[in-house]
Amino acid sequence: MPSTLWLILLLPVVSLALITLLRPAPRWSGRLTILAIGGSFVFSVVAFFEMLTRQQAAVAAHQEVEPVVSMVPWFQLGKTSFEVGVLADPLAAIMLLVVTTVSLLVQVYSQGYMAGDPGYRRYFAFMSLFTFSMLGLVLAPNFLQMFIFWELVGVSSYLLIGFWYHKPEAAYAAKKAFITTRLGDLGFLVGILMLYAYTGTFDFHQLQAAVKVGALGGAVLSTAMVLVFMGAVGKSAQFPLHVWLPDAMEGPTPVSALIHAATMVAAGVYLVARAFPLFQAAPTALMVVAVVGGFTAFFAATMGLVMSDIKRVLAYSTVSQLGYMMLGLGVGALSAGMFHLFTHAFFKALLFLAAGSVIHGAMEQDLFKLGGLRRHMPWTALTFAIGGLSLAGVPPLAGFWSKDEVLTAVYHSGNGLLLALGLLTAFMTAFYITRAWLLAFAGEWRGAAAAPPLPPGYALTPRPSPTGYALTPGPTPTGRGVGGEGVPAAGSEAGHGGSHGGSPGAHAHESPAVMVVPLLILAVPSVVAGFLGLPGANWFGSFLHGEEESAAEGIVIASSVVLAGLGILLGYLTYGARAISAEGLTAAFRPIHALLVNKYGLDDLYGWLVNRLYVGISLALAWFDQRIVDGLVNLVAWLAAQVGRGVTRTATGQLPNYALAVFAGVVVIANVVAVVAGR
Amino acid sequence: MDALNAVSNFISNVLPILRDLLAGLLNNFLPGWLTEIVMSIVSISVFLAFATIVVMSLTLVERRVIAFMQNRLGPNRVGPQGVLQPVADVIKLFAKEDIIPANADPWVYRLATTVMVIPALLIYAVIPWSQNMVIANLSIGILYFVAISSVSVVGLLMAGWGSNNKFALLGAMRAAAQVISYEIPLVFSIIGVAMLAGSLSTVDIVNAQRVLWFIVLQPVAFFVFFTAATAELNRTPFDLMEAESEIVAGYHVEYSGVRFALFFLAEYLNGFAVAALATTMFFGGWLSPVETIGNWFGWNLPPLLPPYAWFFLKTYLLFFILYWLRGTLPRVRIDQLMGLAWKVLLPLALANLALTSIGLYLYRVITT
Amino acid sequence: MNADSYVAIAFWILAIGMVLAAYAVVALPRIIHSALALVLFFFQIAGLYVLLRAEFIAAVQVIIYVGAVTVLFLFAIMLTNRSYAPDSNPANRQWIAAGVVSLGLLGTLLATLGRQTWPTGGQVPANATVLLGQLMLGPFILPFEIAAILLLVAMVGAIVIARES
Amino acid sequence: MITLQHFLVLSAVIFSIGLYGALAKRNVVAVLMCIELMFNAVNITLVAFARYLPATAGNPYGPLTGQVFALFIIAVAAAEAAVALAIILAVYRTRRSVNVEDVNLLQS
Repeated sequence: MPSTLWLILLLPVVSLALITLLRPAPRWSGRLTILAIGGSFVFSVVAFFEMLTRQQAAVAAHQEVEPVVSMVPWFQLGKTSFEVGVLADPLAAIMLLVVTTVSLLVQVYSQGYMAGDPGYRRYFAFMSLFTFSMLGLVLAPNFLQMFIFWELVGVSSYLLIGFWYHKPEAAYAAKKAFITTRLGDLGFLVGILMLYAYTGTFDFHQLQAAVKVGALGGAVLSTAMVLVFMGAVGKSAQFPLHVWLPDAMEGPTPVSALIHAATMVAAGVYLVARAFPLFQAAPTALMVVAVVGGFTAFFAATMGLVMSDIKRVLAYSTVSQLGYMMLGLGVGALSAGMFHLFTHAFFKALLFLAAGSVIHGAMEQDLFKLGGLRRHMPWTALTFAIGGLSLAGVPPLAGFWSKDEVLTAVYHSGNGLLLALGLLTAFMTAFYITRAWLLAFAGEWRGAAAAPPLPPGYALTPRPSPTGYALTPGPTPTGRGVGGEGVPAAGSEAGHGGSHGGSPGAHAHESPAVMVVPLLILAVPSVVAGFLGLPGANWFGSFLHGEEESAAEGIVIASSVVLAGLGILLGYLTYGARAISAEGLTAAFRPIHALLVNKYGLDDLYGWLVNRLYVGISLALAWFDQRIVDGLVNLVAWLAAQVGRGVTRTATGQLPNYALAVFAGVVVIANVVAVVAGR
Repeated sequence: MDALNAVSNFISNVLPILRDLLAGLLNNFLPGWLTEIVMSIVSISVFLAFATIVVMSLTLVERRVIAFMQNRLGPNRVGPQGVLQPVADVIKLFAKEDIIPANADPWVYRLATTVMVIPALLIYAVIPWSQNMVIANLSIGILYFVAISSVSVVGLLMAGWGSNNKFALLGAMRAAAQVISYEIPLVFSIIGVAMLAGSLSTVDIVNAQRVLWFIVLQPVAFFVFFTAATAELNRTPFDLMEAESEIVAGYHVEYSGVRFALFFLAEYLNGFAVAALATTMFFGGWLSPVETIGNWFGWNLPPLLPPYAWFFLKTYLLFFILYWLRGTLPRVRIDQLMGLAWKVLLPLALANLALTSIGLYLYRVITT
Repeated sequence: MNADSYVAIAFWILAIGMVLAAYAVVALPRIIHSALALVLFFFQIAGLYVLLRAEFIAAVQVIIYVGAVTVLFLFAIMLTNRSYAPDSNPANRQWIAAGVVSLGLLGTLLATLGRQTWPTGGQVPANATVLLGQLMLGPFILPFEIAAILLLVAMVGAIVIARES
Repeated sequence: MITLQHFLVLSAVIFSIGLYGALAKRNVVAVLMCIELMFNAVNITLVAFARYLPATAGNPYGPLTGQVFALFIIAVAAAEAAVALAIILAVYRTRRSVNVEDVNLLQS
């Protein structure tokens, strides 16, 4: 088992090293990455089943399942030795499965999506790095190692968001993501250092033991855990540090699917789950988690209602769903939160990949310019629909069961406000995802006209130069006319191009198999994964906990289903049947709409904080530093220079003078020593 | 038979026996320390007289031999066959005026001769005329020779500088450079012999040759030693720092009279000492070749001559080689001179040293 | 008159001669005279080594110091100086201070020596030269080799520095 | 009876004379010669120790260690003299002087 874990962790490093050092042909770098991650996936499955066996044995013996640990000494500091290693328990096993599955599928998908990109090799190197970091995070046995991989994940995210670094938006988005998450990481670091200061260990199990015996607790633990949760807030894009995630959509879409939907952003949730025993001992911190999660779920969903960019809708949806997970964890339902993470990873990755397929095929990501794509890209439309329904919580799809479990847990916690927020969110979720689907796939093409026909040989190339242009986000002015400009792969692709020739948007086409197949594969768990956590027969919960969770509550299920249905209905009426005028709605709620489109002005607020307040304070400090601090330093330097100038006179450059001084010193010292020693 | 042995013993050790006799005589009426002083004075006087006679004979023989080689007669008027010629020369030199140049540094000028002569005499302390006829059997014998002979460089420089004469100074510096350069291969060639003998003592070295002379084992060392020694002695063909045609007469251009005679004395003493050391190190010293060769075949042959006689014979023969060289070879150029020392003799000596070490090691491995 | 008295006589002669020679090195106004006094000093120190039963060191002392180092000094003097000038070896301005420091050092050394007692009974082995060789090529082989390298480096360095480029 | 002390005192005297010369002489060659005096003073003590001190348990190399040290000092002193005189010649070529006080590049 430990060797399996090490292999899972190290295979992506091998591919990273091979790609960086050997610089193979681009397609081989892709295959190498897929091979390595495929290996990780296989071993993850192996590890999962081994864990399952252990779990069953433990249940049979009425014991806690023993985690698998393998440690290597890292370095010695004083008497404390620090270790690195791998740790696997059911939590980690599930997370491994999620990470490697999604990762593998996204890599396969990327082969199609990134085809022809000049940075193809770099892309896969970064992907390997990310996968390694994420797996290291999942397998970390202590806070220190987790923090290291936490930062590595951040770096990979930075690199991948800014993958098209020649685009200023991408570069800014990368910086924004990195700096914003750093803010949370600071809290995280302080938190774990605080834990270390009070217990002398970073190890999860030793910390748990410390909590159990009461060596750690009270205000100290609460403070520390809130600080640790700050890391999760940053990484999982919770309010108020959520602002980076929508902007992170500047990266390639597979990156968004893997990192910013399925895995990395879930790291915050995983962190809370990993440290859950500690959180349980600190009710205040747990309360903070719940409130932040609930509020974020609602808050992000509201913004998702009005976004015009397909990826941003999904981004806010992700923030919102992450809020759900946090909410679930915050009300003390570990398995509910983790289960939602589990299902969400699949259907949100599916949604993102489908969106990527749309962007790839239509060269457009503004919802108001898309339209009618279901005819051109049926598979994409179908899978997007499956993902959307799952997200909306339509039974019996995966999202329904997991969301329901979270809501049930909230209901059991007895906090009405949080429950209300959750239900409202469910309604809004259904609405905006319906809106997105209808705008993109139903109706008629609203974008720019098709490009003039191209020479046949050129036209057959699926996607010669996709970088930059094609992915310029819709809302930006530069995006206009892109549909006409960046369409070398004009719609004359053999299958459907001819049949729809002449109609607007005819250049849109279904994506190649290498992209569609992962969509289909992901669609399967998006539909069925929920059955792992049926109320009353909650296999997932028992695997995590070794015991049954609480039963379902009919009223909660009913209300959530009804609300989801209402949301879908409203969406259909507005954007599908056009029974309700979208413009009318906008006009009716103009102030609110403006607020939402401006993302509550949070970006401006942060901008003001940074540009005015922070810069002002910095200027004041700079004055203090330059005048007072530097003045003191300069004074000392001036004094030293003056003294030096005086002493210079003794530096005659005459060797005999120096030698004389040396020997005079010898005589004096010898006599002083003789006198002092009394000899 | 006893009488014959006694006579033979007396002849072989004539000088030690006479010395002991005299010391015993003096001890009868003088205190011990005074006896020692008197004995020292007597020994030194005897030695000085002997040295003078040797040098006088060498000059005469040289002139006659060179003359013979050059198809002339040489000095043959003073005494029978000119044997008294050196005496006449000495008288002439002693009668001349001792001139000290006006701008010379008088002390350095005067001391230079002393510094030249005294080391030349001191070298003889370690020369083993026979088993018992050695003034001081030092454990560092040949090293002592090297050390003392290197002092003469200082004398050269003193003479050259003290004369306050460009030619003298230039000649002195050339001579010093030459002597120092040739000292290195000289010492290296000696090391080979010392390794074979396992000792630096001259007596031990001779005794180590009872079976085989080292000339057989160390021909290269002998070649290097003799060449380097010739150069150190500033003799033809390496005499370009005191050659009349080159640089007037080198460092002793300003010297005249008795001081010039002393330089002359020092040179010939050094030359004879080198020949004597070559004899010691390579030709079996006082050992009789007749006895040695007889021993190879197990015959017990008589030595024929007393040990010191053998020694003198060999030394004179070696000195004859110096005459021979002078009569045969042309003078080398300064670059050839330095090139020979550094590019030929030194590598040769080093190679010889390496070979000797390996051979010695193999010999020990085989015999033990 | 036993061996000790001879040693004593020789010691005192050499000691006085050495101090005088050393003083002459420092005090003589002509640099060449100083150098020649140095030769005398080196020769006497070799005699002192003989007294100390270190014949090998004595021989090395004469070979290296008298035969090589002094010759180097004489060469340097003759190549550089107005060596015939009567004041070619002047004292500098700090000679009084230098004298004070030197006397202070001497006083300190003598005071220290006066308080110190040494164990006695040392013997120099009869085959000292052989033992010395074995020591040099045995336990002290490393410093020996380093000294060889040092000499080589010094030789090359001296040639490079002194050569007229 | 000559003891170790005699040699040490002699060495101290010579060392002090050499020190005085090294400090008070203007001619570089003279300074070097005085440094050689100091070297030799040290050598006297080493050889004297080798002669008079009994072999002790602390010294595994026998009574000749002092002589070995003296040999090394002689070797180092020879190297030093060679290099120093080469430097003197080089300096003389550029500055036409062997006066210590004329070599003052260290002056600030």
